[in-house]
Amino acid sequence: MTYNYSQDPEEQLPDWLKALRNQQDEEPVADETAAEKPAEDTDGSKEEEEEASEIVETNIPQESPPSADVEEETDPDWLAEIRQRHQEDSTADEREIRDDLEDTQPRLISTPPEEKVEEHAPSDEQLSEAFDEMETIESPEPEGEELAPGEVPSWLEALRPAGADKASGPASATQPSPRKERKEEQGPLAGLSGVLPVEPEITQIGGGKSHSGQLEISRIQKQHRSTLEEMIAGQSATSETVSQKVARPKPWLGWLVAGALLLASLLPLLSASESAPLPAANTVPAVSALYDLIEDLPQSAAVLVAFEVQASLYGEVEIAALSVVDHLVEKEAQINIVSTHPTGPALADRLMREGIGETESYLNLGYLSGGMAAIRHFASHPRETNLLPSLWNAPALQDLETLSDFDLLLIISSDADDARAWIEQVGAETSQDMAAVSSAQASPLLYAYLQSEPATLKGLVGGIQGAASYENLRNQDGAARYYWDSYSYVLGAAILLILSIGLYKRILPGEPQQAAQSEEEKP
Amino acid sequence: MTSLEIGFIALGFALILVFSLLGSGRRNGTFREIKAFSRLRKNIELSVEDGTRLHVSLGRGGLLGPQSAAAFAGLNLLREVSQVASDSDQPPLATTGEAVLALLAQDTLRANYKTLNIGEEFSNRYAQVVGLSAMAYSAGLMSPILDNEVSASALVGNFGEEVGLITTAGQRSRSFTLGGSDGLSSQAILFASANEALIGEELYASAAYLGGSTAQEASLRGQDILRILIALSIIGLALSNLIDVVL
Amino acid sequence: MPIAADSLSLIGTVVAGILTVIVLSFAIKDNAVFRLALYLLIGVSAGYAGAIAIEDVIFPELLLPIIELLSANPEINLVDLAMRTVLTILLLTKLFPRIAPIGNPATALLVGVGAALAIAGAVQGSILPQIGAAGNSFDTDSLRLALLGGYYVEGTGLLIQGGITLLATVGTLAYFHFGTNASDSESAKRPAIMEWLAWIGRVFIPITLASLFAAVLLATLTAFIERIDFLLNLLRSFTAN
Amino acid sequence: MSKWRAPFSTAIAMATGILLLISLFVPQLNIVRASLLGWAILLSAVALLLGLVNLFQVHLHNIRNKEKGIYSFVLLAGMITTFLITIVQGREGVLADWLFNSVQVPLESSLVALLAISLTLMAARLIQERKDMASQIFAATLVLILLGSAPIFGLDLPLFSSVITPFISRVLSLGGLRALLIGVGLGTLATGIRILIGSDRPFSG
Repeated sequence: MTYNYSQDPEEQLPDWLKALRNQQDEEPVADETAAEKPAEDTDGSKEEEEEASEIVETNIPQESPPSADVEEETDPDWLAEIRQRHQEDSTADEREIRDDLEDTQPRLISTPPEEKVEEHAPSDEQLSEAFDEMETIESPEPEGEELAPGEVPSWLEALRPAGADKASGPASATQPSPRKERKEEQGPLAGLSGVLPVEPEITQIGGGKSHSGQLEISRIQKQHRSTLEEMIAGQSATSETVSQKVARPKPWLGWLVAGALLLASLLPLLSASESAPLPAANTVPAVSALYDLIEDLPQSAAVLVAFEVQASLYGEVEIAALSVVDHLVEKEAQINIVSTHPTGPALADRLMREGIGETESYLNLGYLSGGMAAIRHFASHPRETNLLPSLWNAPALQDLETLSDFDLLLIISSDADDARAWIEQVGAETSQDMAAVSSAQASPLLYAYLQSEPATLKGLVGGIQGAASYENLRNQDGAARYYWDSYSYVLGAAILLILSIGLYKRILPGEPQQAAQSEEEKP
Repeated sequence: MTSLEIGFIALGFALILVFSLLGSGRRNGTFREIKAFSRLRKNIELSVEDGTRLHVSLGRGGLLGPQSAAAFAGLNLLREVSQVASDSDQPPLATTGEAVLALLAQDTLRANYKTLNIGEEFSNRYAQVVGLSAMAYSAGLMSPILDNEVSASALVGNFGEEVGLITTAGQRSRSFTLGGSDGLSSQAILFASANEALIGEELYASAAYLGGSTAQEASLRGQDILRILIALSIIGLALSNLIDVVL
Repeated sequence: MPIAADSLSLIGTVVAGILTVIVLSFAIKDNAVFRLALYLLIGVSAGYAGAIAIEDVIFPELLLPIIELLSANPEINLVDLAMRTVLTILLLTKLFPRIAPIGNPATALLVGVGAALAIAGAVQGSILPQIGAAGNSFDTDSLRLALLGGYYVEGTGLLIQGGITLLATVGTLAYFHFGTNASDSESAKRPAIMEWLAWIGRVFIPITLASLFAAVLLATLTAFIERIDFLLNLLRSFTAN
Repeated sequence: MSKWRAPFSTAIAMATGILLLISLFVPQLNIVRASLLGWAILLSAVALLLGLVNLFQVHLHNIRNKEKGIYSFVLLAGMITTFLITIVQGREGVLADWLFNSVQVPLESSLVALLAISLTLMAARLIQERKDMASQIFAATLVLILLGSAPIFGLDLPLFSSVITPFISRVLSLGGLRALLIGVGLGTLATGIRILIGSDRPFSG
C-alpha cells in the first residue's frame, strides 16, 4: 500500500499547528504551494512523484465547491477520483435528460467556475474521448518512471476518471503548475481570482486534448468496460476478487452443526450423568488464589462486587459465579453490588435471588452510569456518585469512605473490556485487592493482567472450567458439575464437527477447492 | 499517575506533534501494505459504481472509556467513505450501538453533505442507532445485511462477541465485510469470519491508510517509534531481570 | 397477589422458552418469526435502557436539582446546574438537523473527555502494565528458586518459556510496524530486522487469536448448553403436569 | 455556520481533554475532574434518549413507507411498552422485571447460543477454505486448545489438558496477547492525542 502523497494532508492539521508549521518553513516559497510542500523534502524523484500524483487530482476542487467546511474536509485523492467519476456520470445522466427536454446547446451557468466546469463536463462523446484517453495513459505506464507504480494504485487505474486521466497523462505532465494553484481553491485562498485560473480546468475537461473520437461509448458501456478491465487487471486483483466471493455456507451444514451440538448437550442432561472428571483442585493457580483470598477474608468482610454482566452471557457467567458468590455468602461477607451496565443490577438481583437464594445479605447499589469515567469517579469518590445515596447510610457501609476500605473488590464480568476498565481505573486509585470471575471468553485477556507486573489482578475464575476447579476446591458440587458432562460432550462434538467439515473436502478426492485467502500479509 | 505514565504520554504528544510539524509522512515514503484497506477501497468503488449501499458500523463502544478511541477511528473511516459516496444513489449508512456515537456519525455525515452542497438531502436516518445492547446491536445489523440492503460493511469500532452474528449474516448474504475492533476476542472472530480483518492497532490506522491527514500519518510514525522503544524496553527489562537472577 | 405473580412467572417461562426456540430456529433457516424476535429484542432493550437512563441519571443529576432549586434549596450549586442545563439543551439541538451544529460544543466536550480517558486508560491500563509483565517474561522469582534449589531442568524450561514469550511479544510488536523506507508499493516492506521479527509475529498472532477464539467458542458453547437445559426443564415441567 | 463553530468546538474538546488529563494526576484538581466527568455522564445519558428518538424516527419512517412495517411496529411497540412500564414501575417493578427476565434475557442468551453454532461453523469453514499459513496455524492451535479444555466425550486427554493446552495458552499465546494489548493501547493513545491536538474533529458537523 502506498501512502497517498497526492492529497493535501495539511488541510487537516489543526490551525495552530499549521501556523507553527508555516513558521517552520524557512524557504521563501513564493507561491501558495508553500504550505503543501514540506521544507525538508529535497529528494528530486520524490518531488516528481508528488507532483505527478498531485496532478491526478487536478479536477477534484470542481466537485466540491468551497463551503464552510471545506477547510477541514479534503478528499484523499483516491476517494476524490471515485467521487469525481461518479459525479461525472451523474452529470452526464442529467445532461442526457436535459438534452432530451431542451435543446442541445450547453448552458453556461453564471458564477462559480466549478459549475462552469460541470457544464463542460462530459457528454457521451466526451466520455468516450476520455475513455480513449484512459487507454493512452494506461498503456505507457511502465515508461513513465517518474510516475511510481504506487502513486496510482492498480485498483484505481482501472477506474481512472476522465479528467484525472488527462491530468496525469504525459500531456499534462508538462503543465504541473495549474494543479497547485487549483489546490488552493479549497483552502483559505478560495475565491481569489488572481490565484485561481479557471481556464485550464475548462480546457482540460472540455477536451481540446482528446486523442480521438472513434467510438461513442455510453456510460454504462464504460462501466462494463472498466469492470471487465478490473476483472482481468492482474494477478493480485484477481486473487482479491476471488477471495472476496467466499462461498455461502451450505444450509445443511448449519443443520448438521445445530443437530450435533443439540444431541451432545441433551444426552448427558437427560441421563444426568456426572462421569466426566472435573479438573483437579489446585491445578489452576489463579483459581486457588481467589479461593484463598475469600477464605482469608475476615468475618463480615465488606466486599464490593462489580457486576459487569450483560444479559447475553448471563447464563454462562452465572455458572462461573455461583460457587464463588456462594463462598462469599458462606463467609458471611457483606456483598455490595454495583454495575456500569443498565441491566447489571437486575441481573445481579437475579443471580442472588434465584442462583444463591439470598435476598438479605447483599446491597444492590445500582447502576453506575458513565462507563469508565464513572468507574474512575467512583474509585476516587465512591460516595459522590449517583448511586442510591440512602444505601450509603446503611449500617454496613457507614464506615466505608474509599474503595480501600473494602476488603476485596470482586469483578464479575462477561466482557474483558469491562473488567479491564475496573482493573485500570481502580488500580490507578488504590492498591485494593482485586479478583475476577469472568466468562470464558474474557479469561485469556484477564490472564494477562494476572501476570502483569505488579499483578493488578490477584485471582481469576474463568468460565465453567474455572468454576469446576473452584467447586473442586470447595469440595462442593454446583452448577459447573451439573453442566460438566454436557460441556464435555458438546466440546467433543464441536471438535469433531470442525475437523470433519473442515477437512472432508481435502480428504475426498476430486472436490474442487473453495476460494482461498491469499497468503500475503494476513497474520 | 506516576511520573512514568506522565512521561510516556508526554512522549506520545511530542512524537506526534513533531512528526506532524515535519510532515514526515511525505518524506519517509510508504507504509506497509494492509490488504484489508485495498479491498475496502475496491468495494467502496464498486459500491459507488453499482449504486449500492455501503455500510459503516461504528460499534457500541461508549465515549467515556478507552473504547472511545476505536469509535473515533471508525468515525474517521466513515468520514473518508462518506466523502466519496454521500451523493451516490444509495448514500452510505452508518450504524452504531451507542447513542453518542450516532450523534457524532450524524455530525460527520452532515459535514460531508454540506461540503458536497447537498446538505438538504441529509437525514438523521443515515446515521442510526440500531440497538442499545450488544446483542440488540447485532440483531439490528443482521436484518439489513441478510436482506442485502448493503453491499459492503466496514465494521470499525468496539465490538464484542456479537460481531460473530454480524459476520455470519455477511457470509450468508455474501456481502463484503471488513472488520476491526479494539476488543481482542472480537478480533479473533473477525479474523476467522470477516472477508478482511484488521488486527491489533491496524484499526486505528484506517483513516491514515484511506488518505487521512498529516496528523494521522504522523501518529503512525509516532506509534512506530513508541513501539520500537517499548520493544527495546521489554528486551532490556527482561535481560536485566535475567542477569539479576543469574548473578 | 401470589397467584398472579405465579402465573406471570409461568407465562414468563413459557414466553422465554418460545423466544429461545424462535432464535435457535435461525440455525435451520432464516425466517420471519426470527426477524420479529430480533426487532422485539431491539425495542425492549432500548426501552429498558432509556428508562434506566432517566431514572438513574437524568432525574437525579438534572431534574431533581432543578426541582430543588425551584423549591429554593440553598445547597444547589448554581454554576454546576447551569452548565448541566446548558449542555443538555445544546445536545438536544441534535434532534433537529437544521440547528444541530449548535450542539457541537456539547459533543465536543464528550469527545474531549473520551480522548482524555482513552489516553489515561491506555497508558495506565494496557501499555505500562504489559511492558512490565513482558519485561518479566522469564518469571524471575520462579527461576531464582529453581536455580537455588538445584532444579536445573525446570530452570532451563523456564528460560525457554520466557524466551518464547519474549520473542512472541517483540515479534508481534514488530509486525505492526507501519513505516517502510520504500518509495513505492512494490517494495513496501519494513526495515530488514523488522521484517524478520514481523515474520515471527505472523506465526504468533494467529496462535494468540486462536486461543481467544477458542475462549469465545467455549463461552458460547456453555451458553448453548444452558439454553438447552432451560428448554429441557420447561418441557419436563409440562410433562410432569 | 460551522466555519466559526468548528474552531470553537475544537477548542472545547482540546481544553476539556487536556484539563481532564491533567486533573487525573493532580489531586488538587479533583473538583475539575468530578465536574467534567459528571457533565459527561449526564450528557451521555441525554444522548441515549436522543438515540431512542433516532430509533423511533427510523422505524416510524419504515412503518409509514411500509418497509418492513410489521417488524418496525413490533420494535416500536416493544420499546414504548418497556419504556413506559419501567419508568412508571421502576426497574424493580413486577412487569418491568418480567419484561427484562422473560423477554430480553432469553432473547440475548439464545442469540449467544446461536453464536456457538455460528462459531463452530466458522472454524470449520476456515479450515475448509483458507490455505494460507496464518489460517492453518490458527486452525491447528484452535483444535489443540479445544482438545485440552475439558474432557472430550467424558474422557480426559492428559497430554492435552495438562501439557499442550496450558503451554499454548500460557506461553505461546501470552506473548502475542501482550503485544496486541500494547498495540491497541498505542493506537488508543495516538487517537486520543490527535483529538487533544485538535487534528481529529469528529464533532464538526
